[in-house]
Amino acid sequence: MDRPLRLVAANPLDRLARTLEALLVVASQPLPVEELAEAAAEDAERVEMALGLLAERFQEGRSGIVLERVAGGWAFRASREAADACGRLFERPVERGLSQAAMETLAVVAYLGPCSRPEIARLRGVAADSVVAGLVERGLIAEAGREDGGAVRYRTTPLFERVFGLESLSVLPRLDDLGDAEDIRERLESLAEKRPA
Amino acid sequence: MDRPLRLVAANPLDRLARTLEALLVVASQPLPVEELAEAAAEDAERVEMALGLLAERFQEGRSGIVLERVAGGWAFRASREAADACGRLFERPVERGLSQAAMETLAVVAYLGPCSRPEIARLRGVAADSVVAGLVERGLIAEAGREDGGAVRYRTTPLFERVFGLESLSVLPRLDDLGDAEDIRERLESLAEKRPA
Amino acid sequence: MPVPVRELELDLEAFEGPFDLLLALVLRDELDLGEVDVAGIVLAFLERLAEREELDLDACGEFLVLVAALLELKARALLTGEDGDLEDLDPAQAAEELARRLADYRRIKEAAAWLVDRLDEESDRYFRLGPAPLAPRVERRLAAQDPAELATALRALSAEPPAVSLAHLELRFPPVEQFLGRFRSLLARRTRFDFDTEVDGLTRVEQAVAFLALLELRKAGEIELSQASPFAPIRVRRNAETQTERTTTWTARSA
Repeated sequence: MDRPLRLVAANPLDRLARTLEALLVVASQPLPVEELAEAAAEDAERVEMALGLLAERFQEGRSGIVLERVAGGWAFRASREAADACGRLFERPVERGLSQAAMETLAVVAYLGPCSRPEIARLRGVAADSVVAGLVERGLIAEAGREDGGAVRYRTTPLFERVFGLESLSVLPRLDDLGDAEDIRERLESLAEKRPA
Repeated sequence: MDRPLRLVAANPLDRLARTLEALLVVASQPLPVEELAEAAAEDAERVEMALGLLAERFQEGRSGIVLERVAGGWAFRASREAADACGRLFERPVERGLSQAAMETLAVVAYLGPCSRPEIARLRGVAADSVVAGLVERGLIAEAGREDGGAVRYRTTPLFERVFGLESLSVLPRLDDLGDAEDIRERLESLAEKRPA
Repeated sequence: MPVPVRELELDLEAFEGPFDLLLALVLRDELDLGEVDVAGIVLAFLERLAEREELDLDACGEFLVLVAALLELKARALLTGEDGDLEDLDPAQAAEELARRLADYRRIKEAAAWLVDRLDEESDRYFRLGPAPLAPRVERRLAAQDPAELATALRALSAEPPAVSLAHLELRFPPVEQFLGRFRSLLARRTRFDFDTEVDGLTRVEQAVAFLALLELRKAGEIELSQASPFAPIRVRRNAETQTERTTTWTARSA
């Protein structure tokens, strides 16, 4: 009784895969597995399996449509191979001309979580107003309530994760791994110790 | 000399088809053949051929992504087979609350009367563009003429009153201790200047 | 033989000794940064460079990083009002605090640099920003809301915020950016210019900062520098492959 069922099982999964394709092609942002499962009226496990099938079909080199895991969900995008063609037809208003100040501000907000303009200004050592307004305008950060002092706080948006191709904020490299700030400090401190008293 | 060239032609057409897939999955409106041809740096005739290939691949019953020729050109859509799932995806769950930015903006407009975006920004001490756009899109506020300077003013809508269970704006909870609308407005303006941006 | 930057001998009003020791003392808060003439350090370095037959660009790079660190420290040391009680800390704690702030800022810079690289790698990933062309329209429905929330929001908005010091907003880095911009626009018009002529008439500090800008441009590959002989004018030439649209400027990376 078990075997024939298994044999036909391939078919429903294929049907589910088609449903997921349909959902993903009309969605305007990455869809988490749970949302896909709910829309497809299926359980998450089977959705994961079907996504596995699709990820294989829609991959770089094989298809112009690529399925990627990004911003906490799944989304279609254009293959990198077609970037030139896309560049001729579409603008990239979100990330064009992001200044160093904008990048530092994004880094502060992405790493420290919701924070206000005064906090950003303190960390960067310069006023952050116009930079923050620019990032809000581009949709890379958004308001996230107010802090006690009354200042509006900001967080990064799913669009930020999407533009930077991040599965989630948790894949950002740990700050400690990035630089050698500690290293420089230690070097200087050890030098100071060597100094004759 | 002609024949061998034709024999290898299948490959480039496949590549062109992939490029078109990529363009179509990124587009937010139907793309005419000429635009596709220009972006792909190919001639229209070959683009038509490649679209023919794609139309066969992306058709009802075979794929969840369906390529369709509509008035403005070519576009991907979800298969009819997946209509129920798409319906569920787009039927947003009822949202329970509003963001703080939205609530503050609504409060300003409801209590202080029609306001322009610059005014709202000044009173809240933070740029108002995206919040106002969001509230307009959701039908909670609407345009209500222009102020002297030419900026569009916004007022709350009947939907706003329905959502907040108000028969009219006159039954808003009273804020007598804060004075009348004019007092509140002055107070907010002077505070916004003092508040850390 | 390279100029050993860290052993650069300084003879300033507030300090006499090698550059590295100066940094160490500053970190240990045994030397008041407010007293240190950073421009003097830059000038000492310039003189040291001038003694050499040719421009030692590696030394310039290292010097730039160290002096940038020092400028950051100095800038941050002026922030005491913001976090209040640095004066209440003992010297070791104060040094610790300054070092921590510098480290924080460096980490942010590193994180920003990582984001820049990432964006570069991902620039060939195109995706749709808006709704799909033939997608159904989304209807967002909102549950019934309590009108009291509106009153609460407006009341909160009209509450006096606690006093917050704005001291930090006063802080500005030295106008390296300003010279970067000035030199760039100069090079947009001319392929080469004479540094000494360009900074003639400026104060010593301005000249020092202008020189930092020059090093930064050189580091970014935008210009080439040459000097016929020690003390001869520094000639600046636009690099042939200069990218015209550089958005990342004045990034003090670690040596």
